Amino acid sequence: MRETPLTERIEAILLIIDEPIGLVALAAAVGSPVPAVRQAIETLVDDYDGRGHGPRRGFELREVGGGWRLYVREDHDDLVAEFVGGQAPARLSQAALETLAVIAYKQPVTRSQVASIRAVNVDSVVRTLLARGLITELFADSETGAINYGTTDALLQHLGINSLDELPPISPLLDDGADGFDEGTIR
Amino acid sequence: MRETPLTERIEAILLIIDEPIGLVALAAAVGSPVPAVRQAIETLVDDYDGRGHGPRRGFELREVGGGWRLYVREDHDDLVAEFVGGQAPARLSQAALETLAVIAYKQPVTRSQVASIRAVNVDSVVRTLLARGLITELFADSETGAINYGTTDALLQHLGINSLDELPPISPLLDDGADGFDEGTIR
Amino acid sequence: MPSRSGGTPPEAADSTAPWEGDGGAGARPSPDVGPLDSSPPAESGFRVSLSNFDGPFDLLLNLISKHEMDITEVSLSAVTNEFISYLRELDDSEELEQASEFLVVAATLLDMKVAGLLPQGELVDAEAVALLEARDLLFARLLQYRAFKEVSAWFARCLQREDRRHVRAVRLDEKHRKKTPELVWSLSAADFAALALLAFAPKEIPHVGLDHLHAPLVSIREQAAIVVTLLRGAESLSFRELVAGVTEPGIVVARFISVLELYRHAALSFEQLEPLGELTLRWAADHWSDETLATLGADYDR
Repeated sequence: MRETPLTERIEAILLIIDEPIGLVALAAAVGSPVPAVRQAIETLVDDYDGRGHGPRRGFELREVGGGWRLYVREDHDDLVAEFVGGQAPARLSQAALETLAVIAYKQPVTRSQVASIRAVNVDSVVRTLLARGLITELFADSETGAINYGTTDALLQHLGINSLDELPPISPLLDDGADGFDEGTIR
Repeated sequence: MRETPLTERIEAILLIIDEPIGLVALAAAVGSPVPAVRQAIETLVDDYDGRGHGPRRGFELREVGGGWRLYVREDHDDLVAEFVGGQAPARLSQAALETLAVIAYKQPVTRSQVASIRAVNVDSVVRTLLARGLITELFADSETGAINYGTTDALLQHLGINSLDELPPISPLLDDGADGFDEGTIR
Repeated sequence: MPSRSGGTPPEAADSTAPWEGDGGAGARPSPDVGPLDSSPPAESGFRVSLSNFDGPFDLLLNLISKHEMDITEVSLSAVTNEFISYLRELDDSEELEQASEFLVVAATLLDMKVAGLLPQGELVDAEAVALLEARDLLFARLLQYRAFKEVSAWFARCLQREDRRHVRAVRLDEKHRKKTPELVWSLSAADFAALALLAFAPKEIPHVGLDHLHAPLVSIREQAAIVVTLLRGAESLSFRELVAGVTEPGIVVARFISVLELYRHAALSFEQLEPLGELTLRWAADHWSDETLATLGADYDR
């Protein structure tokens, strides 16, 4: 059988996946070396954006949450939203957002550590974030048994970023002091 | 705002649909007359087949059962089959299992009813359960048109029971919300 | 006990601080440090006048965080005093929300003041150093709290932007679906029921649960809308009047919660002369928009 072009094989896989696919997994799926796949992905991105030979496409190829996936081009999101008529997604409360931020930067982190930074009880908010799949239980502390939480790949996708490194930097002061501070003191 | 090309708008819709879409529905979705949409579809078919300006695509646009939909190009079926088959043995996620449990005990039930019980968007999980043949579409609500879901015989087999009556009873007091009330207090 | 944390070497360093001077000469540092400052400094409205610094509190925190200023050179008791007098001047109905924003700040400052009042001076150096470290930690915590608050806006923006995006998530074609690996199933019917229990358990304080009363759910927001309408139309109302004619306990509860929520937004004031006595409510908001109403009780949403 004639070997089909790499870009075509990649497109076939992209059409059927329902979560982002990383370069290595993609390379394994299409049976080509990673550098070639990376190159082909770049070609496709350009192609869909109208920088190739054909016209710009109504969809685009984005790297989000550690992998590649086809998205409706942003210009058409309103059109598609109207078509699917989805209910407005439930917004996170300010408390949930702040708790999420603390967990994102401090992970792995226990609930009581988060609570001491936020100066309030965060139990119900943590449950909401868990139920939404934005955070996950990582492991239990070997001494105290307290569960440590971290963020999920789903969060990266929801933020439209590729790794935790893309979180905006926050003051370097945050990392010193606070860690060693024992939790009991804030009320 | 500049009007985007018709082909782009059509591609945006094609990317997200699950079922083939008829010309009339497609025309309504993109806000263009049917003949123009028919014309644009033909352009796209040619385009994807490599008869336009760009390269041939790994997917194709086919009319099946009175509607249009994107399919993996047949040349790549083996590749896709291998990819799909080579995935780790499927195990339902905790989220999928919980959603399945809600549907089992509440059926017939709509997606938005499930979502409100689970407090999260369940669209993709419902899709997984459908694809796995564990739930099925029962009927559309006569007023809202919302689809009601129920479980299948396949689920009964997995559970080793003969009918839904054999599901263990769960407490009727489940959703009185009492659980939540002592949590908001600040430590 | 002295009311000021005087006597330590750091305090003595006042006169050599970068912003040395008598503090009364206006916001000396603020025009020059604009680039340092990521948030609008005047937003808080709380200004500090110290011997070595005069300007908005936010700016002070910024300077400290950039190490432009040494925390040990700030007279903590003076900051605390300024803050307390600032709180006193606030019009309590209008700026209640702003004041509550500062609660964490106030608590931290008080902690610092306590640290500052601990016996010191003649003690050995190691302990003085430990004391300074404790102060640093307190400020660090304050800064940390603010940093997470600020960065949460970035999270909100990204989540909102990405919420609008549509990704391809389409069910696998029938012909490919057959090729997917068999489902691994290990749950017994009893496991499944246990899972159902978990799934039906409330995820957070969601709403006034009335399922067991076979009554419809009550929206805090709707009840708040009713409370707003009733209260704005009347000079003052007792809670009894506010729920007159309501027979469903759930609505009474939701209406009460909405009163608390409105109080939190400083939209109303209430008076209760004795425990369990008549509760008198008064509309107190000068600025009220329906947008506030739309977000009211969001904590109760799921």
